Amino acid sequence: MPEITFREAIRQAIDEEIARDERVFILGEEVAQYDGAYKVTQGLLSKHGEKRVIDTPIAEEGFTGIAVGAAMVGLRPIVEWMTFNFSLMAYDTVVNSAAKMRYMSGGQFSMPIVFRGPNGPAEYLASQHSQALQSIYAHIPGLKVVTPATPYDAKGLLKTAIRDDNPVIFMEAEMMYNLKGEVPEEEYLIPFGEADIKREGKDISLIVHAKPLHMVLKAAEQLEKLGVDAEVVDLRSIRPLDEKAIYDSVKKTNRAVVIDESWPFASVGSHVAWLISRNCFDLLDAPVELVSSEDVPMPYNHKLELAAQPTVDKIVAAAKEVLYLK
Amino acid sequence: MPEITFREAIRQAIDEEIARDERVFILGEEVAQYDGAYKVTQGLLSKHGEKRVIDTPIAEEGFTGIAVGAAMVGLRPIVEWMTFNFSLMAYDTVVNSAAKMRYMSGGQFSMPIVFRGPNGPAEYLASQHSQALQSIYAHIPGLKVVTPATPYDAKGLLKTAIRDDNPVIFMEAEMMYNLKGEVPEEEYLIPFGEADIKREGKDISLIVHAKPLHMVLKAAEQLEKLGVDAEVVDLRSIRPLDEKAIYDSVKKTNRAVVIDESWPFASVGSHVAWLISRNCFDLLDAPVELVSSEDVPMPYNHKLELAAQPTVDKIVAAAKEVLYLK
Amino acid sequence: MAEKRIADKYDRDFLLKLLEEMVIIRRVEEKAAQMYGLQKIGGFLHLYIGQEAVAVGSMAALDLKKDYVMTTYRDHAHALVAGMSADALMAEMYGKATGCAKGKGGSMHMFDAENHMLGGHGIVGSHMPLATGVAFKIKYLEEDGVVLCYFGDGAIHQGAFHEALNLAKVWELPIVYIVENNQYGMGTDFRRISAVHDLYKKGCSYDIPGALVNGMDVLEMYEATKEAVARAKEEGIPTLLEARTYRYRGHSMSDPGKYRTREELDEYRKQDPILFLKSDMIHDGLLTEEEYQEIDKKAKKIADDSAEFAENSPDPEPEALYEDIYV
Amino acid sequence: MAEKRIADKYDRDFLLKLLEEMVIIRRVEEKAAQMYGLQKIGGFLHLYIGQEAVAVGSMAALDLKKDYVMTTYRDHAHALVAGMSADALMAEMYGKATGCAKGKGGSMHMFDAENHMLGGHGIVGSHMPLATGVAFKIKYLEEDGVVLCYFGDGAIHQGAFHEALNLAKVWELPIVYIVENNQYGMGTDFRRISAVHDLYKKGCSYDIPGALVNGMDVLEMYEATKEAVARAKEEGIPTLLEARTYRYRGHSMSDPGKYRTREELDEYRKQDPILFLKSDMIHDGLLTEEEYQEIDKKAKKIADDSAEFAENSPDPEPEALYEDIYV
Ligand SMILES: Cc1ncc(C[n+]2csc(CCOP(=O)(O)OP(=O)(O)O)c2C)c(N)n1
Ligand SMILES: Cc1ncc(C[n+]2csc(CCOP(=O)(O)OP(=O)(O)O)c2C)c(N)n1
Ligand SMILES: [Mg+2]
Ligand SMILES: [Mg+2]
Repeated sequence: MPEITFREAIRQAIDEEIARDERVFILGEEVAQYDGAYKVTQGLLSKHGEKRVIDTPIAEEGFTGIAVGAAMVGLRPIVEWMTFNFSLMAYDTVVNSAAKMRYMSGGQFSMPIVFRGPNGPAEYLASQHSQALQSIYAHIPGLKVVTPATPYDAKGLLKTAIRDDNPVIFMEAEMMYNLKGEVPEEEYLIPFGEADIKREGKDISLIVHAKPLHMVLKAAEQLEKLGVDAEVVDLRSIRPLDEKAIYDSVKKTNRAVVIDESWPFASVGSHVAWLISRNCFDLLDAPVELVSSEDVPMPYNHKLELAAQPTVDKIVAAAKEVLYLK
Repeated sequence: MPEITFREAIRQAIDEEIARDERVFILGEEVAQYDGAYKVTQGLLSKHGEKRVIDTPIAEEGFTGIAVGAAMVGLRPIVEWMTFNFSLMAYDTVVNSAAKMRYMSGGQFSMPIVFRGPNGPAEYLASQHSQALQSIYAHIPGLKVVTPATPYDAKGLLKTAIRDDNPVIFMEAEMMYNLKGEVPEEEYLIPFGEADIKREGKDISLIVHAKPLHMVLKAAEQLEKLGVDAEVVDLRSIRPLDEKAIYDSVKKTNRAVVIDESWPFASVGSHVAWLISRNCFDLLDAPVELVSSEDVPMPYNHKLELAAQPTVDKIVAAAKEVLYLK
Repeated sequence: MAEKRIADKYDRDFLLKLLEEMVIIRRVEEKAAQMYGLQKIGGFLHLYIGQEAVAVGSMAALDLKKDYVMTTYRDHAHALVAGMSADALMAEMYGKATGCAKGKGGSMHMFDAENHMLGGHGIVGSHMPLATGVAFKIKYLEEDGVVLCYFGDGAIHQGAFHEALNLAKVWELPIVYIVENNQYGMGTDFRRISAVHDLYKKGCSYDIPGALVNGMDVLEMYEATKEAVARAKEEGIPTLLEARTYRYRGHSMSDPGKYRTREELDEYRKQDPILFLKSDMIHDGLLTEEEYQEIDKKAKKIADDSAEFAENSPDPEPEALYEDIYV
Repeated sequence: MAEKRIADKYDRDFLLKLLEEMVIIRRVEEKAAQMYGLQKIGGFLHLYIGQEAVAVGSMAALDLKKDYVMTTYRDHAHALVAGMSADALMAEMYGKATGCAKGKGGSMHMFDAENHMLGGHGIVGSHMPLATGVAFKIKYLEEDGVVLCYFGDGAIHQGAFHEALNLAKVWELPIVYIVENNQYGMGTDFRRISAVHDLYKKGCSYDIPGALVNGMDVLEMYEATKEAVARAKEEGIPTLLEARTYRYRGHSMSDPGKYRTREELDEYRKQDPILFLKSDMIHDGLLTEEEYQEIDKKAKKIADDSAEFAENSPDPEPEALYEDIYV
């Protein structure tokens, strides 16, 4: 299988879906002539033309709303937000229009739209540009929320997202765009709601989604050196959530740490930690730990910004806590 | 002590603080000449004049941002959002500007501002007008989030909020405005981060915030008939959160149900449920249950909309579950 | 015989249609108000009474096989004119399973996909980009359609207006923005919160032509919209029409209406859009008082029947709570 | 002897101050760019080089004891002109504890409360209402001040612009909006995404006067701003100034700049704001080449010293992570 980057995987998905279905198009700031702020859409304008690859002004509420309106009447827009930090400008449109249109119209409209872009901390970006915002989207019924962490998952899930008739929040990460991984040449789709066991193990379950997967895999290696065989469950999509995969893993290991780069309070991470606490109550040998970002806005200084996020050390420490290894 | 309504309690707090500090003012849609969409600000324009009680156009991002800017330089605005449903239009301003100003300026600016209005379901309002949005605010470091459920708490907490130098999200409820309760005539303040035991009990802890308190109190009465002595912990402020009061209660009862009218996923409710699960792991005799709103947009039909929310029955059922009473 | 006012220009059937539509809207809404009083309908009920000429006149310029409308929570008229049955409309207000949105939307969320009535939106301003997106789709698929996007004088200050109009012009989308200036946004006189008082001039920032239209005159609405629709379809130029109009009732049912005078209201009642069209038609010999009474009777029956239909319709099944969230 | 160009109108000290400020901005930013290359500075670094006349000329019309400025992430110039030391600025870019924001803000978030420099905001458009709120405070407290609110040609399409300007006019707030039209928002030519190409005309929707100003000419900036400031302070009328300008560097450090031509860039370099003021001053006998070299040398030293200061400054303590969140 060819190795390609996460960026290339996303691009292939968009490229193939634009080619496959004439109702699919992408719009956003700098996606066309500039080839994308993070070069995800590189080459797509020249290949598909300006009807399908569309530059917008900086007007998130406006162009997101336009895409939502277009989706109501049958087009299949892919909205690129330059980063999710800027999506807050369009939050009303997503929550009050996209997520509710089907329900409040009694099922008359579907909403085949994807909102995508990089999410979560990158480097040296300070408070306004470095936020992991999945929790405020995952909270909302009517949305689907997808958070791939490998090129393979990214491509397969994005193609599913584009073909889904519901609004899908699709979260990438600047720090993953250059990450390489194997991706088959033939077409494939990955369904939502299926977690992937990225590492099998029997002593502890490390439940993760999105970019921190890679830290978790490193933490699992370190734990192995301590004689601990960790299982790594990559949720991949958080709405729908593969609860069964989580519980199956905990059934085996009886211990769990949830890792989420969001802020802790009312987060995807703490929710999953509660689900395990509740639904595996009789199985658990220790409380479920959460490794999240610190409960602070992101500072610019690099040491501080690293300290604000989950780290391999924090994950290992939490695992040891749960294993009562001191 | 005189009995006054929740509405009147809020009004007294605003009135007294406007009179006390000339930097305090209130702005929002219909707050002045119309006396408030829900009549909370009734009489304040005629008493304090149009400098202190200010009508705005329907431009949430604009007038909220103006208030944030004014707070940066020392005024103490109270922003009334007609309801929190409309606050999503200003969500960026709150999250990216108000909550982060102090941090990203290295502590140079304080942000003495209150954002208030009715939150949560009222009646017959359908998807866009009937949302409990505390979770998307409580998620954000830099904000404080306060959710009173009685006239007494409302007045004391709102006065604290207005005097606080940090941005405070203050959530009321349309369905509580006519609720009556005792409020002293002399001035008092209620500090944030202090839960209030609204009913003492020893068999189970019912942890709640905001409007559902009143259902929980009714559920506690029903439980009493079953011989169950429930303790009702009213969080009152959810950021800061009085974790100690929660754990102290669970230490006594060994069982907990959390009640939150938000959607369940990544909610204040599931977070608190996880905190208890983790920090009272060895104390718990049963998993922590959550009674939330159903994970659906709000329907208009009244039977359905009631079914979408927590009910006394659901709370009693959850308590019985936790008590292993079948 | 006196000079004709309208008969030379319009044929009778067309005028009758406009008249009937306006009368039906009024009677159905009066019925709704009555049923609200009986607590058959709850929540917010925003009536259109007084503004009928705006929806009826402007939508007369459409072909809803190809064209679309989108509006705010004050949406009953647009839904009826688009072709939604009064039964489906009233049942929706009752929250019944037979309502256009199966009782999930209520008064503020009238949707009729088949008749190209795209709602019924409750967040002030938020639907302007959505409507612009529908125009985007028309252009994208190279269809011969146009979108009418209605909103209030209060809504025009939302940022969404600014973002949508700029893009509509830059992308040359077939859309007509109609600000229904009923002069109040809830209790706020539009002059108090707008830096310019001629709202139609707010197209200037986007090089979008604007026009002031008498929103109490159904034929003036029709003509102005027809012109704007042609410009949109043929040249890809959006228009901003300001329909100066008036709502006779409160903002919604609970509004005491202290912000305006009895005299002002009476002044507008004298310009009532139904009475005006009626008297012009009678003047021109196109209508008799008896014929008008017949129309009114029919409208009342439609309204009464709709309430009966709604009353006798079932509530949604409990399972409906979990349906229609995802496809 | 040739006619004077500027000497009759301005005194030498004033002109020297403008010149020095522009040179310092440039040299400090060049240093920052160099240090970015050495990875002393990370993330986004948006340079102002080419645009110096805008901040320097407009802020010359202010008294920052009473007046305020607020701008975007492209904020170094405004901070320096307001009186922030190059040391505090550079240390902030290095993320050091001695930076103006203790290393928490970085390049995009220069704040200096004492000097009334109110940031340094990263979300495009979001600071326009904030700046308007500062003007609100001036009026509320009946102070004699004004706010200059800077933003880019890309930002003007955000809804926040629309909401802020309407309110500024309705409430008669002392504010001057300055759109720094450097002709690109990242890689987007402003003409591609704006329905009107004269951005200063976008005040028309709010009855706010506008003017086009040559943003490469520091004295023209000064005069236009002075006039607007007077109108704001004396009459409570906001103004929208469009400063037509150019950035020589990429949008931020990683921008290949393929969206514009070498020729276009060269064209603007010929109108360089520093060279222009310098040559006018030399022409008028207010400056010699040697004096200019001295100014430049001093500026370079300030820049070098700031980098040394930043280099030698400590990182914030780990505890700083949890500080400055709440009062
Ligand atoms: C974003 C938002 N803010 C506030 C409201 C509450 N609200 C509903 S209608 C209305 C007044 C709208 O006035 P206008 O646009 O003139 O329309 P009209 O009701 O007169 O038809 C307000 C403030 C809302 N629904 N959405
Ligand atoms: C709301 C938002 N959307 C997108 C961005 C990303 N972004 C940062 S600067 C910029 C271009 C701004 O252009 P302009 O307003 O012309 O200012 P300039 O950079 O030219 O000074 C963009 C798209 C952002 N920071 N905020
Ligand atoms: Mg109105
Ligand atoms: Mg620019």
